[in-house]
Amino acid sequence: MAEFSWETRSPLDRALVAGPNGASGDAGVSLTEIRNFDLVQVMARRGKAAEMAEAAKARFGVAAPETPNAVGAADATLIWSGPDQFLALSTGGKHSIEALAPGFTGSASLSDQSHARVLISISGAKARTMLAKLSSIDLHPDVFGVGAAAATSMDHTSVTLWRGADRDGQAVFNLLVFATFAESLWHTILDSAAEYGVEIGHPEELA
Amino acid sequence: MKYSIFSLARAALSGHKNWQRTWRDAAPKDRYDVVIIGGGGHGLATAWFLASEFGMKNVAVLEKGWIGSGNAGRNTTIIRSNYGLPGNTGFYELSMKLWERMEQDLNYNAMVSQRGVLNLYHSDAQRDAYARRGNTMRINGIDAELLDQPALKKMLPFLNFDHARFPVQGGLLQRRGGTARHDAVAWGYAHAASELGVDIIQNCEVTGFVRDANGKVTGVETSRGRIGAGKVGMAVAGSSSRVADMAGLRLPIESHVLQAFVSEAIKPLIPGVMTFGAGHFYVSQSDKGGLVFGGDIDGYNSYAQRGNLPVMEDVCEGGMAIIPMIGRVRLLRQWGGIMDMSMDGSPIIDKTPVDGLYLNAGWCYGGFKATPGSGLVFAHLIARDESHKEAARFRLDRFRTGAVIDEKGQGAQPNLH
Amino acid sequence: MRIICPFCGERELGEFTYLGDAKPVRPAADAGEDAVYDYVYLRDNIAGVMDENWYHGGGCRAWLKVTRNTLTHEISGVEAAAGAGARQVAK
Amino acid sequence: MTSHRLSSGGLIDRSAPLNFRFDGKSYSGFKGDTLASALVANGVKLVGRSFKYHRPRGILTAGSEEPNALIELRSGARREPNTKATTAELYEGLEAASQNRWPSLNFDVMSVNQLFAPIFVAGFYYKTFMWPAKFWEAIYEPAIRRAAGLGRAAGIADPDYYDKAWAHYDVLIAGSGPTGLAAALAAGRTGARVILCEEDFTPGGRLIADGGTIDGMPAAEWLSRTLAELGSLPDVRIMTRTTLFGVYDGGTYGAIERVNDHVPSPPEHQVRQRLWRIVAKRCVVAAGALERPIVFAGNDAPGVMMASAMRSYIARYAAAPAKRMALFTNNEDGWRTVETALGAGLQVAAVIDARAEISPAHRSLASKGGFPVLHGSVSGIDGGKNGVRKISVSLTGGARAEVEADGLAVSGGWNPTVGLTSYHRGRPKWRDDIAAFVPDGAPPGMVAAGAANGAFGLGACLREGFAAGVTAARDAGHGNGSGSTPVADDEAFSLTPLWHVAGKGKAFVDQQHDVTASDIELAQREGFESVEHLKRYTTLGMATDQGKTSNVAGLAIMAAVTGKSIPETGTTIYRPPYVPVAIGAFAGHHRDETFHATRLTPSHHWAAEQGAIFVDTGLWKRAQWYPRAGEKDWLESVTREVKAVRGGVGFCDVSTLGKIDVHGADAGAFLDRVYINTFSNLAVGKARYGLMLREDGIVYDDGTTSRLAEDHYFLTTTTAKAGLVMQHLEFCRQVLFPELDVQLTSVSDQWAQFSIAGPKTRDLLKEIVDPSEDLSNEGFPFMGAREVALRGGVKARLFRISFSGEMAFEISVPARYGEAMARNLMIAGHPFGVTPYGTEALGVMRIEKGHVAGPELSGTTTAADLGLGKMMSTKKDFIGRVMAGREALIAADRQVVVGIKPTDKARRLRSGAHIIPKGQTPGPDNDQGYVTSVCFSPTSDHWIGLALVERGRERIGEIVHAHDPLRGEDYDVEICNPVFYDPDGGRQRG
Repeated sequence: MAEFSWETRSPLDRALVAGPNGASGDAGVSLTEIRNFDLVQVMARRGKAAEMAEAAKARFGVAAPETPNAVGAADATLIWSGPDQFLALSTGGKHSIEALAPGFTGSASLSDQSHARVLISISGAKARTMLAKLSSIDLHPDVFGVGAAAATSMDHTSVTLWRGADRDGQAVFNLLVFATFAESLWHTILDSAAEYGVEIGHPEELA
Repeated sequence: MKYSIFSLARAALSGHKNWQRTWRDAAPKDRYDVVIIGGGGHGLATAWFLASEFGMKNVAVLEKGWIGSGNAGRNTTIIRSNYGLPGNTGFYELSMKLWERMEQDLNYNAMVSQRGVLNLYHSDAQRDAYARRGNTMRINGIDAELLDQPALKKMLPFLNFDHARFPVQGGLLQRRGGTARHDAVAWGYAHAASELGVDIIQNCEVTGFVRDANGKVTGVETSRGRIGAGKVGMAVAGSSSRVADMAGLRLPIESHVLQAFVSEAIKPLIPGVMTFGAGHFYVSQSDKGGLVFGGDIDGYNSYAQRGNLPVMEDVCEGGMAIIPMIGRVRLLRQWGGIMDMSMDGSPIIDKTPVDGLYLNAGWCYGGFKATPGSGLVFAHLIARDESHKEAARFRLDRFRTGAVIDEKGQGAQPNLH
Repeated sequence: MRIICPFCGERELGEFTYLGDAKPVRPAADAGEDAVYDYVYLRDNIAGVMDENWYHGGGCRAWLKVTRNTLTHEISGVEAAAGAGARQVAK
Repeated sequence: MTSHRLSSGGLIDRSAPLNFRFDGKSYSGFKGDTLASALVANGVKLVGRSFKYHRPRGILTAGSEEPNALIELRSGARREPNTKATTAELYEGLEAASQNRWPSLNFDVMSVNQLFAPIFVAGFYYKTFMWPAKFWEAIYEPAIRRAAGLGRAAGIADPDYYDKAWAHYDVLIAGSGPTGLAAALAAGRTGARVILCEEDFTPGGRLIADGGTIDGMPAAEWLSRTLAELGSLPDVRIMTRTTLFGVYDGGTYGAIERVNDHVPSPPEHQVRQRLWRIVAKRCVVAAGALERPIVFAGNDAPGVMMASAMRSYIARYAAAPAKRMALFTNNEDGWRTVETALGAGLQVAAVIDARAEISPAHRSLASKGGFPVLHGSVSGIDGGKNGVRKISVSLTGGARAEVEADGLAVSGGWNPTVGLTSYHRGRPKWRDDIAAFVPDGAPPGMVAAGAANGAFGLGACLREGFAAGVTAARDAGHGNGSGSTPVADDEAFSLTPLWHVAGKGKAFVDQQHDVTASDIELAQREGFESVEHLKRYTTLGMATDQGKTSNVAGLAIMAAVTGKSIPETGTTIYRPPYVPVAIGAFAGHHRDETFHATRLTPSHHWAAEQGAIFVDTGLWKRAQWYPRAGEKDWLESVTREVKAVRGGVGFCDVSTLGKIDVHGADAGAFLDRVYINTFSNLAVGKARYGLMLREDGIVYDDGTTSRLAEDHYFLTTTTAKAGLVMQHLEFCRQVLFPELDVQLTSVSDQWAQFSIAGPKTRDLLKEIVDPSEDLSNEGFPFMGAREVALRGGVKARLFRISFSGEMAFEISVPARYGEAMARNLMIAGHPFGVTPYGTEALGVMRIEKGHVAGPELSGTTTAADLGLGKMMSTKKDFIGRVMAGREALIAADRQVVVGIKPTDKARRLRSGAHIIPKGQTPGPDNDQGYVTSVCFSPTSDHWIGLALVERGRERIGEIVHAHDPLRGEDYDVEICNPVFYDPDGGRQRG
């Protein structure tokens, strides 16, 4: 019997090289990848938006976002992804598609996206300036506050972007990128950030 | 007045005081045998062919603004006959042959320049599609060559061979293709048609059709009064739907905006016409030195005659990707024209359901290269009441029967043609 | 051009894809060839205010009905397609 | 100190000298200089040659409207042709060369063209060069092309990088002169988000050179205070070296920032230029006005300069364009140059004023300065390439006079910059009081203020700017700010319009394109009276300066010849960009390998390790084949891969297929409407091949769809159409059939999918799938589809479908297991000789099996053409059903898919060859089809192909001719059944 391993590999496995990148000096942009998460697309069935909302509330203890926002629950983040639909981001299998399915029977369709996306965290004093090269939406703090989310595009590639809790007084932007585009977009981000100096962190587990 | 180096030299002696108008400034008569609506290249060419080939000289061309103010004066000046489908292939070659003698026919130098048109390919599938098209051309007696990468490196060493996202594998070349001075085409036909007695009437907008009891069109209402006509031909690409609407017709056409761009004039850099299909970019260099380039249509219905920024960026991205030496060349001007986008990407030259009204429309962005051919076949249709054999497939009812001519295979979605 | 997506807010043109006139309605199954020909091929090609189908593919993937002036590009209204969200739609 | 540098004054940094070279000669200037000001300071007058006549030209202006002082900046790959010396900032080591001359600027052979000037009038080329026809491409055109153009592009790939960015503001202001600064103050103080773009490297606009008093303080002090205040406002941003070049729909503006053009080359990690797309609720155009020339004979001589430019050189750059200047003006404002020159200690030879009256103040200035005021016009210039020496003047009343001077300042009045406000086809309107066009019909949200709006006085500029700023901020949703309008006096402005002084010799309207007043008269004579005809016939205003100094004069002259008024004559359409912008900037980082994004399959890096050759398929990189040592070409590798599959087992990453989860109670009903065949009756656990049409009845896409649960289907699309099919299905779901309960989710990236094919597939799978799973023909029959567990616990989806015609499965695992899956397949398959195969082998096997793919699904073929007509259900409606029945789509003579094989088995086939009946001469009338796909079939041991051939299915067995003139090949092929391999399908079912 052959022995084989089912080691998972992130799409950024080769591309992400921890350490400084671009201009020297204080890094204006900090980048890293967040790994190991469950991500489930939850879409209301026709005429069942209210039922889906109830099911979400029952499951996560918070109302699912009805507008472009990311809502933090005790052990998951619910990110708006379109009309009457959201992404449930969690870790440890607690809200995997299998775990969620029973609660949403009849009210929503679930589709596993855990492997379909890569999650990139972007912060630093120049994060917003750098993102202005990639994103056509207005990320001014008055407009895109903590918890704001957007289904949008960067470099002609669909992404989900939301602003997490600030860290060290700096905004933190979370970016879900389609897995097969991830390496390409990663390099584009690095190119855009190079002039500000980049600190690439070792991949982190989703907390 | 005959144009030549001798007449020019003679004129110089008198300080060029003796030149006549290039075309007569005609006032509308009460009635013409044929009225052509639209003083663009196609309308003027139609009038000239009516007069020169079919002996119909009691003809007027009505132009709402100044002649050549539509797409004739707003295109990237490319001429070619590298089409792959029956209907198009023969027609565009007819047109190409007319280009090749136009200047002598018209006694007007429209700077027809056969410097070659090259379509690049980047994959085996594209090569196969070009092979099919090139063979169609050869079978129709049209020149075509399939070049491989070494041949291209020799011909266009400045292409991005080393760092290309989509490496260039080769190209389909039509050496007889090239460019012409777009405005001069309109002026040349106007000049020659006027010499044969055609009235060219500017600032004369058609506002309605005059119909008799049987519904037959017998004239047009215009901003300069009613003008009677034995037959009326429409050559108003960009406005076809609006004019047809006055006759109660709905057409399989949408109006879209296509942008074009020209750079500052520089010394000769790019020899012929080159198209980069993988990047929505094509370019040539004008005699004056500007790089003339363009890409896809903006993608939405529009009569606004202005382009958007994303498409402009897209075109320049394509340009930089394939010719990285143009990075520091500056874009000087951008403009947008209204395209008559038909439902299969091919033109319509046919009688309409309205007696006495003839239609020449749906040129998408192929109208300029078609100018002389369109003039001849439309004149043929109007004069003889039957299609020229090279335009027999440009029927209006082909969408109803399914006999469409869809070079790009995109179906009834005009913004994808 | 910028379109206010009823779900996402104002977004730039690059996030959207155009389909065309939103007025023609897909004929019923028994409507016959002429009706379908008209639906598929003939266009009013309005020079002026027109309802159009746009797809927010670079965003929330909703199909939108955008009311836009083809002479000026002015957008005077945007609404979501009937089936964009989960609301019940009568047949 | 250089010969024409003033000993004091100016905004140059005398502590920072800079060395530069022009035409190989060394000079020096200072930080703060432009190349033009440094050349002026060095007494250089001749800087270029004109387009057509190669006439010597000097510096006319001090800004981006410059028509003459165009140079090639930098060298090698960074050479920038047609660069305006007037805007090029000086840096240490700058190299510039004059252009359009040979062998040298001083002695230009092509200036012989001036001898032919009587012939080279506007449009002369339309009248000649027609005989003999062949001479055009061979002789005339190459000569014309060589002579035309101005500078030389580098001809080498641009070594610098560019990027693009977005900015979002409440108020965008173009121009940082008094108007723009007042607007910024007003808007900024309300808390609005304000961005101000300034083309120059120093903010201030005309304040810098012209000074004045604002709020009781010198303009320079007001300027620095204002900049300090604006700098303290957190949401106000001032961008210098940034030109607003265009306005696009929906309040989107284009601006170009010259980030590093003022240094020899960009520092590491930095771009040369950045393209900004600024989204702004309101825009205030405070771009000022441009002084306009007066057309007179010899007006293009080096040393003739716009009066305001001369002021700029003297006051801002401390450089004297002339030591003894004369002024030719028709207005009050021109006199400021005299004041500035006198103030700098320069001499004034005379003022030629076309007006009947001048003010007492100026009269006393003249007597104080000791120079005469001549009422009349300049009618000629005596001077050559080294500049003005003597000026001929026609005095009012007919007498003549001469003035000796080494420079002539000219002021014909001011033209507001109406470009930005006119880009949406707004037509500027004429104002008689200033004899100029002012903006009208500006795009929504945009307003012009100050000189750009025809208000030329300093006080008026401040008032209009401040008011525009207040209004813009309010319209953008902000309340009132603090502070009041800055106050300044309005200078007197009187003007007597004067466009053209009749005289002997060439009088230039468009100096760059060598368009003269007589060219305009000629154009009119020949009927080119419309301004657009005039422009196109003479090329007036089409040069790199975009006619900024020539357009209005040109149409004024046309108006005079036609007897119409200037507004009746009208303007041409204004077209962006406002200044020429590098193509590289529009491209940003989208060049070379990063031109488009790249998609990688889950097993990409593993395949790369194996030495796979990759092919671009859309954005994807796919493994095309896996060469092994010793294999001489791709064909050998591909043949090996095919044989390995057919004889044993192989696998291929097919993750690029589009994959869509279709959920909902009505999922089956939905699929019935989008596919020609029926899916609502598909059993759970089964897969079915489906074909979609467009509404016009033509085949759109195909793929297999499996039913994983009662309300859950898993749909696959072709790689090429994945995104488009998703869009199409969403359209069907949201727009066409909104009553159905269906949800769609792309899971293309969620699943790594592999095709495992060959007679030993089951053996291999048994090694990898949990032993509890029944993979037998009964337990997992052909077209079965279900979830299975793999050894080690990973869950997978297994589909018994075959593209190759072999016993085959497709297996999907969550994508992060994709690479492990490839490795495990190699381990598990090792005993069976497992072989990874690429897209080429995949293609070979599908052709052998007669499966259609991209080349056959060309967007023009019907289901029946592809031999799939029977799949069309007659029991339901579906997209494309009705139009598919049109007469031309069901005609008997349509080209349909058949197989072909060469009669000479050694013959190689090629796609794109045409099918001609045997024995006939190829021509349009017997061109009966073409070869769509070919391959060398290892199974048949010869080349085979698929073709679309007229009535092909009736002609099986017929020998026809494959005609391929493009590649010089002609040979016979036999039409055959397209299924070359295992026609009964026993292998895939076994």
